[in-house]
Amino acid sequence: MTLDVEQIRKDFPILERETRPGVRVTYLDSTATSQKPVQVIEAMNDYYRRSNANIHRGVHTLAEEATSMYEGAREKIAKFINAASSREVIYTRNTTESINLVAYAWARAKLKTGDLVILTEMEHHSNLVPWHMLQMERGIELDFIPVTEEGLLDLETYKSLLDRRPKLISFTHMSNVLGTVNPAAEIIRLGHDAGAVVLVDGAQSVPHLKVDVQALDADFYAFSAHKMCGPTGIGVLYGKSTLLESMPPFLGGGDMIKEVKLRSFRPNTLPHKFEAGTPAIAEAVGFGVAVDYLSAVGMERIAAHEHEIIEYALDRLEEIPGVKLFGPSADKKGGVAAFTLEGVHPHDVAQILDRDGIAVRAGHHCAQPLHEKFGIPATSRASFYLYNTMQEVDLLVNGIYKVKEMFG
Amino acid sequence: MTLDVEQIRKDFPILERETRPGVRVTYLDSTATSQKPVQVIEAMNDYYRRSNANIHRGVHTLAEEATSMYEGAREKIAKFINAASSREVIYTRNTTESINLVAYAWARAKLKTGDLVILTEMEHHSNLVPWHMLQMERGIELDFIPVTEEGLLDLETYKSLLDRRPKLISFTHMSNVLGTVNPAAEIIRLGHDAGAVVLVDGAQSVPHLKVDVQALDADFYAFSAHKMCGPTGIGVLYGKSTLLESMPPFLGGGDMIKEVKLRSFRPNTLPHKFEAGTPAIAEAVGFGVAVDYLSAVGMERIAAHEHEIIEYALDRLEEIPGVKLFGPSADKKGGVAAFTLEGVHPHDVAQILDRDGIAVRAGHHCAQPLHEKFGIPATSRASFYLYNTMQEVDLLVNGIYKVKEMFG
Amino acid sequence: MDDLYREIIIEHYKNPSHRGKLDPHDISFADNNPLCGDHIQIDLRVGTDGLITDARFDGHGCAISQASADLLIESIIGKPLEEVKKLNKESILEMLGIDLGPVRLKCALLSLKVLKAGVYGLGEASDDLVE
Amino acid sequence: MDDLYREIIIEHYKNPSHRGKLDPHDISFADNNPLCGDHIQIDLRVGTDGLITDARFDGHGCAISQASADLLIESIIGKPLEEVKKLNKESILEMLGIDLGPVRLKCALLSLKVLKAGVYGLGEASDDLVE
Ligand SMILES: Cc1ncc(COP(=O)(O)O)c(C=O)c1O
Ligand SMILES: Cc1ncc(COP(=O)(O)O)c(C=O)c1O
Repeated sequence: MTLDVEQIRKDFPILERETRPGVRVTYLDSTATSQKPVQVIEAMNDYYRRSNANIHRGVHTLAEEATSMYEGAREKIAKFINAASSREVIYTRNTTESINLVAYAWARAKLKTGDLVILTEMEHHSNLVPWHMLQMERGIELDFIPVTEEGLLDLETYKSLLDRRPKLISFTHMSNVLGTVNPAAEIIRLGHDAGAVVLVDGAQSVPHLKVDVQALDADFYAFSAHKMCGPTGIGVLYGKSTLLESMPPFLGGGDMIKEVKLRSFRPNTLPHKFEAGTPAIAEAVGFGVAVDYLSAVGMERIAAHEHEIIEYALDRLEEIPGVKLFGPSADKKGGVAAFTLEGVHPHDVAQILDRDGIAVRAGHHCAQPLHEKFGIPATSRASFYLYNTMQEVDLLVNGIYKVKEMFG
Repeated sequence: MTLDVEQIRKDFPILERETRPGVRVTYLDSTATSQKPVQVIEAMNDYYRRSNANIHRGVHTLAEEATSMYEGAREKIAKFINAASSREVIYTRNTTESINLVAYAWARAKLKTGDLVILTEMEHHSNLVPWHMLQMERGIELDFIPVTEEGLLDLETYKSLLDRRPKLISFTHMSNVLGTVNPAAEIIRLGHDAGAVVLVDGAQSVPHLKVDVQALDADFYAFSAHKMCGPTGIGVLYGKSTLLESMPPFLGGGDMIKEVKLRSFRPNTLPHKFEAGTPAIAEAVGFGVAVDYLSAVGMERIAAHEHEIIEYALDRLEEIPGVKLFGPSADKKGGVAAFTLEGVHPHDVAQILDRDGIAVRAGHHCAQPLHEKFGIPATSRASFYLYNTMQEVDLLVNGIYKVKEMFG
Repeated sequence: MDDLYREIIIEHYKNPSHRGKLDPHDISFADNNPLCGDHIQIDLRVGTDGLITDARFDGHGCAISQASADLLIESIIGKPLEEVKKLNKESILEMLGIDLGPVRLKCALLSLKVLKAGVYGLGEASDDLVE
Repeated sequence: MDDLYREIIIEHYKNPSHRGKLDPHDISFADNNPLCGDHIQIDLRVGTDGLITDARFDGHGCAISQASADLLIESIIGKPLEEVKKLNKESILEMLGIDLGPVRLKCALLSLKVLKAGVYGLGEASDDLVE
């Protein structure tokens, strides 16, 4: 059964927004951040109106309610990605902090000068800069799985890089520019065979695909709520409990401790060991409801819907003279279409589309090295989610024709 | 003019909450986290329903709106604490992360083995554990300004500690247990005279007092939105721009960069250099409105109101046989009353009060060393904010008499 | 469930029937809950047939931790040591006859944790023992 | 304000009147906006009386960055060098006749930033120049 998109759209109040009088928004920027269903918005609203309190150490009713809502959300998220236990789900601010947590608490404890970390050429800055920083500080080595012209990872080169016994492989499950869905299970298996720990940047995959961290056998898996119908301000680092237990804490403070003396402390057990200070409580509550929402719609159905749209979008965009698309064909990617239009800068494309309410992103999308690889400073990017329609693809295509006309 | 508390209470929907049928909540736990006025709740609700988008790199209308709301809130917060520029206001998750940011990005870059950091015996775990971690990692030395029986900092000992040329002084502006308001300006001046950098934990002061970071001459100042009518998931590190500019970045990723190559990056300018990844956007919007709200009521009036309440509360509590109060007299402290009741554990006190809807906290309040100093494992703590009334103090006192009766 | 401080709790807190130490004993274990300072020590005597012949608890803390220790000790005297291993969260909540939030649950389960760590001969008491 | 891409911008983008280089020149400076890859170089000739006798810009990027460079150059030829120092954000927005969000503002101000860094003889162009 396919998605009832019209029904779903009713859950997203912002889709009725007019960005100028009479012009309703056509939101094609879900890869940057998704919109939120009213269920998620109302859950947080309700939390603040009925249950708000600080968690964990409170005995009173509100504190107990808040604690069980906060921890209940963690259980839901653990189930959503099929973690073995909710102890393996660490709340962070976003994917970026999740990756930095691994860079600070795992890598700084385990990696020495000369140790090799393998990344890919299609990484988001969030999976590059933490490793640049560690390279400067610690003298680790970095190498990269190349991206082919088609926009796929070159697995043959990966295999030869593995001969150098890397300590860590860190790669994105799905590219936020090319849309490429990488063969995560295979990359992880090969990495493990070579004795490496594997971190997956799941910022784009968890929102759009059914992800099973145990089936993938990922050691660490990072994602953000705001890209998957949840609020800003909260993300997750999933980690295998054996790994998380072997790590020193990251941030120090309230809640991450079992006991504090004037001159020493004992860290708390998982997952609290990595959550210092008052966490994003309302946001966790909203995140839990986002996961409920996505589960109720069904991740397979969402993926299938996006597949239909991207297939249509690539077909239609390809027809436009001067449009150049980046990334593989629809069968190998998620709902992301990055393109250039000959003679018009992506910023101008985006801004002119915006006059018709069409929201696409323009720039390097936090993947400058990938753009450099393709010899361009920027692209325009339209991205699709469960609430997008075929008609919105048509609006985009018409909009691009208008741009061409203006600059013609 | 005094506060119109009944009017203010109408802004806080949760105060109508019944924790059991017919029992309305008496919320005396604002030191843990404050309640939120409807203005703040609605601002975030509205943000998600009308303007939600990712910030900074977006050209479309929603992205521009979201960016200017996010940055507009920063301006408001900068004004609220009288920062010289909004570039000095770094968004973090909470006070805890703010302090850790200084410990990671400033202290790890500047402190060597044997360097002295001065804390106090009344610190929250968030201002202890980050330094414990640095001590283990780097071999810095820690020493502590003692707390007197009365609950004040012993400034004579502080002065003699300064002879040892500390590199950093880090102390709480207001104790979350004793309520003590420390003489921050003097502590900072003396610290500067000795050549130290000074970090102030403002988690309890910014919500309750008028704070002027320039008048105080603080180098770093940390606080959390959730304790000052704002949402969870966002806090601030204020830092003097010269200091912030001299520091390496903390977390690496999107937004904190100017340019990224495959193997290197250039950090962004302030404040973005310290904000990696998609930030807590809706939360910043809510934080800005919280600051508007507090400013409209007036921080001086809030402080005066709390002073009146704590004076009355201490008087009434003192009368109860078996109650022992901790901390100085009302003129030297904010609206926090920590106490023990002879023969009854604080957890039992809190739980029995909760049956009448009275929410107080029981435990060590993340200040275990301070409790150890006073020879007790835990206290019960009632704390007051702008929405609390004298009648609520009476409810508390009656509740404590009930507890005594049960255990009598 | 409403009357969280059922008389039974206050009663066992104020007038425990099994408070004290056993000397000599076959098993002894102690632990505390750093969050609230509750402390419990439990001493056991075990017969050659594996039955618990006598037991005492000592310590200090909130009414719930102390009352549940007293109730727990009362319930195991005369029972086979092996049966102790089967006790869990529900056993304790049943004895107390109340529902507890996560924070107070820790108080209620401290004595069981101590008891099981002693019976299993562990070096440290872990929360997993009382899940 | 509604018509963000006023004809003037598209016109100056497609048919710039001052694109090119000056050789020799008295002042030359170049910078780019790494976010979008816009690049601008500006060459100036300055008379002994301090007047700008000729000016050109070169580079590539979006319509706003290129059009505003062309408009800027047009506006300064024949003016005293000192007057360039007084130009700011508002001057550029006035020339363009449109309102811009924060991202596009960077595009619009790139040429002024380059010009001022050149005139002040700075090593690096900073955003403070165009506040
Ligand atoms: C004095 C003090 N410092 C630090 C903190 C930590 O604040 P947060 O949990 O928001 O990081 C608190 C809050 O409990 C506090 O009262
Ligand atoms: C592939 C990928 N990784 C990481 C991130 C960073 O996510 P966040 O900004 O939520 O930390 C993003 C989001 O832009 C992304 O698309």
